[in-house]
Amino acid sequence: MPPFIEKPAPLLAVRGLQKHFPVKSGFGWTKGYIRAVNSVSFDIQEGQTYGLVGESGCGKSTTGRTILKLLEPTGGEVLYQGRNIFSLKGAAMREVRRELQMVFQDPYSSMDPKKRIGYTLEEPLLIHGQGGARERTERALELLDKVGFSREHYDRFPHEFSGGQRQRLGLARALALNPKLIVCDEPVSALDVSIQSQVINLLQELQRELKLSYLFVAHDLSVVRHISDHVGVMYLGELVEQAPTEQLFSSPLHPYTKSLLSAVPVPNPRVKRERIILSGDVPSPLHPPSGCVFHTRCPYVLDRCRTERPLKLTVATGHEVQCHLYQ
Amino acid sequence: MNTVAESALPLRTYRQERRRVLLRKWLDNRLLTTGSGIIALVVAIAFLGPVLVPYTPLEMDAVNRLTGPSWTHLFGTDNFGRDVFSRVVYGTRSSIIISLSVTVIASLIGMLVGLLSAYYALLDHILMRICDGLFAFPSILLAIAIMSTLGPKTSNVVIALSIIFIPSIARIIRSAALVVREKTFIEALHAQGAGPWRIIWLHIAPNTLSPLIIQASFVFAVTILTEAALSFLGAGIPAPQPSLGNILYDGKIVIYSAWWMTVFPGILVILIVLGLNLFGDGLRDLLDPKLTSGRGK
Amino acid sequence: MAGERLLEVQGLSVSFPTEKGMVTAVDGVSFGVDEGETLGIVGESGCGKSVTAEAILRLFDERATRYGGKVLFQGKDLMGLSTGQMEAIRGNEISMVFQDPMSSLNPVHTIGSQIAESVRLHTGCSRKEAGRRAVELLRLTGIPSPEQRVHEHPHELSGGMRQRVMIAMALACQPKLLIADEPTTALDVTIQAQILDLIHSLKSSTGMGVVLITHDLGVVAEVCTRVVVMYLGQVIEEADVHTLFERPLHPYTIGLMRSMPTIDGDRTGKLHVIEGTVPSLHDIPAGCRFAPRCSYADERCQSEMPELERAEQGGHIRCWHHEQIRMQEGESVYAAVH
Amino acid sequence: MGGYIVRRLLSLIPVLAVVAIIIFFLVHLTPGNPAAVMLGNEATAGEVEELRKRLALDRPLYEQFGQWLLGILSGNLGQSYFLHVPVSSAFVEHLAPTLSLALLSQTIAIGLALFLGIWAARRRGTRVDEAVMGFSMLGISIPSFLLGSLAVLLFAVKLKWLPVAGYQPISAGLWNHLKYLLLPSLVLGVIQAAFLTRMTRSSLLDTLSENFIKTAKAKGVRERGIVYGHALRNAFIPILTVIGESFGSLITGAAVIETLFNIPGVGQLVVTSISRRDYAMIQGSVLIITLVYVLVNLAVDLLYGVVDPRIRLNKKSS
Amino acid sequence: QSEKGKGAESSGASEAKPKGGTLNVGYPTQPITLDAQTSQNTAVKDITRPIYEPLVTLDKDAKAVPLLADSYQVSEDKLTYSFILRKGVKFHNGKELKAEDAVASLNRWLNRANIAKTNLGGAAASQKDDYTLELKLKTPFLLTPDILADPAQPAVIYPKTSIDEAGSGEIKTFVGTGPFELGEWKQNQYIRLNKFKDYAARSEPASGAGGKREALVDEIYFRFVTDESTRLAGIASGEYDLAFNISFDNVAQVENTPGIKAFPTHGGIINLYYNTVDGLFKDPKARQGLNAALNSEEILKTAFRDKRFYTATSSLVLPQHTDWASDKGKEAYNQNNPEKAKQLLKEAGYDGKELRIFTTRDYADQYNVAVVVQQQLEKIGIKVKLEVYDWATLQTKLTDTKSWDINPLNYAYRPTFLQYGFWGGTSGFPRNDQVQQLFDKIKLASSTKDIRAEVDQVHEFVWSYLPFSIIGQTEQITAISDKVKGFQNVVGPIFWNISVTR
Ligand SMILES: Nc1ncnc2c1ncn2[C@@H]1O[C@H](COP(=O)(O)OP(=O)(O)OP(=O)(O)O)[C@@H](O)[C@H]1O
Ligand SMILES: Nc1ncnc2c1ncn2[C@@H]1O[C@H](COP(=O)(O)OP(=O)(O)OP(=O)(O)O)[C@@H](O)[C@H]1O
Ligand SMILES: [Mg+2]
Ligand SMILES: [Mg+2]
Repeated sequence: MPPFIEKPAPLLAVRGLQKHFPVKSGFGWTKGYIRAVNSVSFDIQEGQTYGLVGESGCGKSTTGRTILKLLEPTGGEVLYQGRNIFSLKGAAMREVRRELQMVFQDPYSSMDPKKRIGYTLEEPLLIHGQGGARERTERALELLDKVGFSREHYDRFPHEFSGGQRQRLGLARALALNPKLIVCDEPVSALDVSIQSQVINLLQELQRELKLSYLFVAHDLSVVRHISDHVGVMYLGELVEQAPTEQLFSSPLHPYTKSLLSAVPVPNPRVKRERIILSGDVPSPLHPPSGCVFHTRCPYVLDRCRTERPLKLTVATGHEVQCHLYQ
Repeated sequence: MNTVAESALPLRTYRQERRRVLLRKWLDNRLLTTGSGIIALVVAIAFLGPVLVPYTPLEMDAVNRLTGPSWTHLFGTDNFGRDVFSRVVYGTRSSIIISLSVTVIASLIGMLVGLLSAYYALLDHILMRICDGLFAFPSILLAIAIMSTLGPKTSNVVIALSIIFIPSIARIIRSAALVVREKTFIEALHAQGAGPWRIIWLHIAPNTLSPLIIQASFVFAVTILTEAALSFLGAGIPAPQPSLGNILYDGKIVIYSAWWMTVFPGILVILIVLGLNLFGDGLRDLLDPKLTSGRGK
Repeated sequence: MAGERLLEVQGLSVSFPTEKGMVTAVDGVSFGVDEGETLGIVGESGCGKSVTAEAILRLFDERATRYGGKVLFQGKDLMGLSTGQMEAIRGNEISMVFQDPMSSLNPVHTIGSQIAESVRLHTGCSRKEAGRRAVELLRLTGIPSPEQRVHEHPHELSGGMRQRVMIAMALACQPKLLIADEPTTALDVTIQAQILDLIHSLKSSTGMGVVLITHDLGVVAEVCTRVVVMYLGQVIEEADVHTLFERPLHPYTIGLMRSMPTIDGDRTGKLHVIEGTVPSLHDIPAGCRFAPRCSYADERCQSEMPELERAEQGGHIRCWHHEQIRMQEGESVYAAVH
Repeated sequence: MGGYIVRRLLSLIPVLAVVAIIIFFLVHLTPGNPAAVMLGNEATAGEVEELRKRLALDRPLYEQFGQWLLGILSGNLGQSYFLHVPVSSAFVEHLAPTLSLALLSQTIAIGLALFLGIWAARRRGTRVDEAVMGFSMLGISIPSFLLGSLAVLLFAVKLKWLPVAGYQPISAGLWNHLKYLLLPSLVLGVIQAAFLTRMTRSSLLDTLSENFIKTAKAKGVRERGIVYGHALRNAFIPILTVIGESFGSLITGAAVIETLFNIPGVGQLVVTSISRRDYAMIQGSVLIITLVYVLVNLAVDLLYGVVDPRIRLNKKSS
Repeated sequence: QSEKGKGAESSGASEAKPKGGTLNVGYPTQPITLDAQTSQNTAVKDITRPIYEPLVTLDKDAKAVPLLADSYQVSEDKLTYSFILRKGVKFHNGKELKAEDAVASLNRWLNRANIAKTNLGGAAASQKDDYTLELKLKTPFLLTPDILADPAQPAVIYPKTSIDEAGSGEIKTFVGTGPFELGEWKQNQYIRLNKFKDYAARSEPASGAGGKREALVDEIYFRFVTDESTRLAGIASGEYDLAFNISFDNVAQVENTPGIKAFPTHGGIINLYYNTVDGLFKDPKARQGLNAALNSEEILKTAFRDKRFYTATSSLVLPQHTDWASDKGKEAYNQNNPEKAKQLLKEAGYDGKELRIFTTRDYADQYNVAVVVQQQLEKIGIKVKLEVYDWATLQTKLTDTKSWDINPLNYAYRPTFLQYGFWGGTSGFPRNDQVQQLFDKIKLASSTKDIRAEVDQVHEFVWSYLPFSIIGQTEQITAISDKVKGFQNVVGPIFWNISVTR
């Protein structure tokens, strides 16, 4: 455990989280495990946003889903306000569920296709027995309005919406209960920039007003940078670097973080940036490389990287990196 | 952005408007309206029967046994010289009552069993094995046993028949529910803290509705005939009260000579099943949001 | 590089039946794509980009949906083709990447067989060969250990992987036209760059035309040659990429530019937003569709709909006030953006 | 998965045990006894009692049950009072015609239903659809004996193409075998098909509106390919269930048709055994049939996973 | 009407008959056993009849005549019957019939058959020499030969070996001396009988079941066809030559089909039994009341359709069996007098409670009668509930005398009423001393001429005590193809001397 924690106890503490998916052969026997999440630890403070970025398929969604116990965890623990979520059951778990909400990466399939949007938005309130019928309706309309819809949309079905609209609906649903923490799995990826700014402003406003916390998974680094207080970078199921936002963006340490930042496209057709192109074999989570998971593609690879797993190194307050270069 | 206060006032008119839209949607559904029309007609025949028919269904006429349709006996007479028309009218009533109760009970319980076993792996093992066992029990034996322990009463007929049909409904619901269970929106519901009851009944169940509707209308049709088979063992509607099924079965022996004893009740069965199926299809269409709009298909 | 006109969309409109009557999601959209060109389509969420894209391939249920206008592909009007002819074009000459990769993949088939099917459909090669191609295509899109992944089912993949499967499927037959509906939203920037490079190299080697629907103006700036901006079912501005970024004319486009968060800008303040919400398709404004949210709007804008007309700097624009905007605002917008 | 199969097979033990207990007491506690039936309607009470004694039916129930259970555990299902052969061999003998009938009619039903159901789904709302649905409605509501009688009247009595009723084993030649089974299978097949057609159509319609169908369309897959290659498999779970179910029920439920066509199958065997109170025969048959069901349903459940990889039956409940 | 009560024969008894071929019989049920001695079941009786033979049998007038016995004599005291067997009679297993076989068979029968026990209780057979045996009775019995000739649970002769092998169970090797031997029994499908080549026939001309027996066809298939419409379809299509148990309602259909005929043979007596043990009908007045209400003519007509198919008579046997028939008590029959009925019932304390008729659909005639009776009673304001059970359940249910009031039953026809099984006691009508005393007198009589008074008294007893109301005598219909010649029925069908043309 990092020694520098003198800050107030985190709202959510993830400790050594692991999630392995069994891989089945044709006959249904398990022939191996995909190590989607491998020993990931981080903290989210109340009223703050933790941005999670990383290569596609590195386990960000799985992290989010496992934290909320939507997937059976393989190992580790998640402490919410000091209580281990994984050991909660029944009413206690439901209570926690009210405070932890999720925006799914795949908005369309996360909504019951047979239910009208109005109902879908009211459902969280129904589940937790909040408000009368009229108040719920009003709350739903208010939420619709917040994410840029009119009352007209209340009676529509999910398939009648566009991709970006569905994404906003997913967010509205997560907001319905005024939760304490929302796991946002790419909540704005399908939004055009103007709506995206509206949504981000909304998220920030809520954060300020209600001390909301977010686990914010996104690929758009400018968005992540804008909204996050802390950013973690994942690679192949491991959290390879985490730091306060400014620090990460101004002085990235891990070679993967560096290449990631260099690849951000610039909205100016005349500017062409120099990208760090990663070469080498893209490893599979089924057979993660020995040693440092990144060594197959690392431009600065050392010999020990191939055999030795780098330890977590704290280079500055809150800035941790897993890389032999800094050992 | 609009504020909520602004939009609160016309909420009621908006709701009215919405109700109108929904009503129109129901009325515009040709399947649904035709189906309910047919059902209404049959139900009317059945329940206004006593006013309609010229004879009682039990009145015998030794001289005019097994006569074909004529003006005095619209649907002919049966092997006791009873008026088939009157019997069919009365029989329709009892058949509808029994089949409907059985369908409703079996569907509800079957659905409960199917959904629970799709949702809880442990219950799955238990409930489905019970269903297997139940399914393997010969229905005749079950009926004889129930009838001889509980007594020959219509309500017991309903119980016996319901038990017979629960396993098949349960299995079909379970199979559909197994697919739905794995969808992301169920995970989303878990994330919101939805309890199993809500997930099962409000989300999985509606998504298994179309196989249920089909299975239920099938059960309805089959019940009519099974009831008749059971009435041979005294486990049906107490003889000599008519039901569509036992009129058909009475006609079975003389099927080659007295066609009217099978054809007329047969037509009624077909009519009821037709009405029910149209209604069911209409309902299914109504509940399928994708049918009204273009993203469907 | 740009060659013949590949696709010409003229006055395309699409209407869906809903419980409350027909809604017109796309209303008279026109644009064109040349060989080897990348046309970007941007616009407000829900403005009809995906519908336009799917309508080009006539993917909506023909019995319920109403189409209008023409879609000329290499001179042939796709709207007039028979189902059989359409099938021969889909996936082969024009292919498409869908926005929603999860529900767009068949859950019961392995991703390998889904890609291989695309290959086999139009090339008629053997099953084995197609399987090999599938692995190859997956590798091209940067999926690790594709030999194993081909045997997996969509639900076992991450969002980004599914999206790459969609892309692999679309590229399987080396189409003449690729319609990509937000193909990289679920991808991290390195892979996004890899995919965009892949598309680019295909484009230059085979002369493939691309319609790229995206929200990422960075991507637009990097790969598109021309851009169409849509709002509420209509094209409101069309220009080549440089002009658009330097001198956007439509107030909405300007708003877009301003709303962008940047990787190196100030991150403390609020992001700029365009005030108001997009009206629902059931009550479309009578005049200019953007008027209710536009700071330039006057009487005329409220009642009269502007036509899409040629702009002086090239391209097209649908605004009563574009002259004025060009004179007054151009510079400041550009300054604000960069 | 392997564990799952083992667990399912193990679950056979309690299932069979419970079924054995229930069936035994159900059978013995329902009124009627084999002795009275054997002696005919003119026998006196004394005679009946005597025969009961001879058949050891006068022993206390638990004793009879124990006896029977011991027999089962040593692989002996008992002896039929009426058929004078061991229950197991009687069952096996009656299973052959039933299996032939089930296979044949199931083939007809599946072939017909998939064809019609798919056709109707593809032509939703057209005449074709209406005709197919009309057929299926008729098939569902027509009593099997009526259809059977009509078929007999036409094909056997009038045209004399096929025999009225009866059964010949395969050993009597394939054609001889089929000749007798053709009509009953057709009748059963058509009736099964009616129901399955509806299920197929509706299930297909449900999947045809899914998003991935659009993807297939965009790939240029032909309409046929979409239906067969993409939609059908997704729609197959309920269809598979119905097939498994009807196959199971054909093994016991074809009594009406077996009787009408005089086929010495399991359905008839069970029904006549019940009417005669042939205790051992009923009990044995029910046990074997339970076993068959459990296995058929296990097969169906395993096929679920093959058809749709998302379905995991051995998943812990969430 | 002329043929009733005698051996009825289909056309062409005297024509030259073709030989060979197969006779296909559509028969409704499979026999539960082929051990003829142990069951009164009709199927057992009909199907074993060509296989096994008794010492004496019934001729066309239903008189007992010798069959396996060459002749028999009765001692003076009427207690000893000595039978001399025919020589050279072979069992199907090739062994010759000897007295030891007959003795073993008779003794087994005496111990097991109901009719033997009730009528010949205490009798025993013993061997005199290889071909002679004696039957010793405890008390004289007028009807001894008739009982020995009765085809139901018949006193047929098995080889001794079969009996030894059976022990206390049923016989397992089905070997007899009849014109047909068992070929194959395919469970629930068919029984095939083959012509027995070494059959030793009598030399007298055939008469009923007596006289010369000859297997004219090579094999007989009894095909078990439960479904009546299938039997009908089968005979219509020519697959069956005979179809048994055709319901009266299908007679018209049969008669309208070219090439087949309906062939009525006597079926049985149908009685409406009262529960004299418990409930309302314990009181004879109540029984009389209900009896007064019955319109038996109408019941018969509604249930059996046509005069050809029933005989409305108050007698226990058909009127043409003059020795045993009687019209005593006929005033009480077919009264159709609701007023009297109500009056009597009221006197018996009937309070309008629902009466319970128990019946089964397994026997259509009983069911039909029950339905009509119910309807008749309802018409005059008596509430009646019909409870229908399957046969096996009904059998048990009837033993609970608390649960039922009335129950129609059909007993297979016997030319002498003594042979009816119901005198031995049923659950609603226990063995009655008054009747038994009359029977004892009859048994002791030396000739049927001497029993007139007792016969009348039995009828008087029936109609005054009313353990049951006789509804009438009914027929049974067999559909028979024109190709079949020489089919006859003597207390059941006879399958020898019958030929088929192809
Ligand atoms: N089946 C339908 N029925 C009714 N309206 C529909 C239907 N499909 C789409 N729409 C509407 O059409 C409009 C355009 O949708 P489209 O999917 O093209 O938007 P988009 O531009 O792709 O947006 P996004 O960027 O959010 O994906 C939306 O307002 C949507 O609500
Ligand atoms: N249900 C599952 N079964 C098996 N493997 C799975 C399953 N879900 C995810 N995986 C695997 O786990 C790994 C991590 O997936 P995850 O969805 O967490 O990635 P991600 O970081 O969210 O990626 P993206 O940015 O593309 O969404 C991937 O290799 C994926 O194939
Ligand atoms: Mg993800
Ligand atoms: Mg879109």
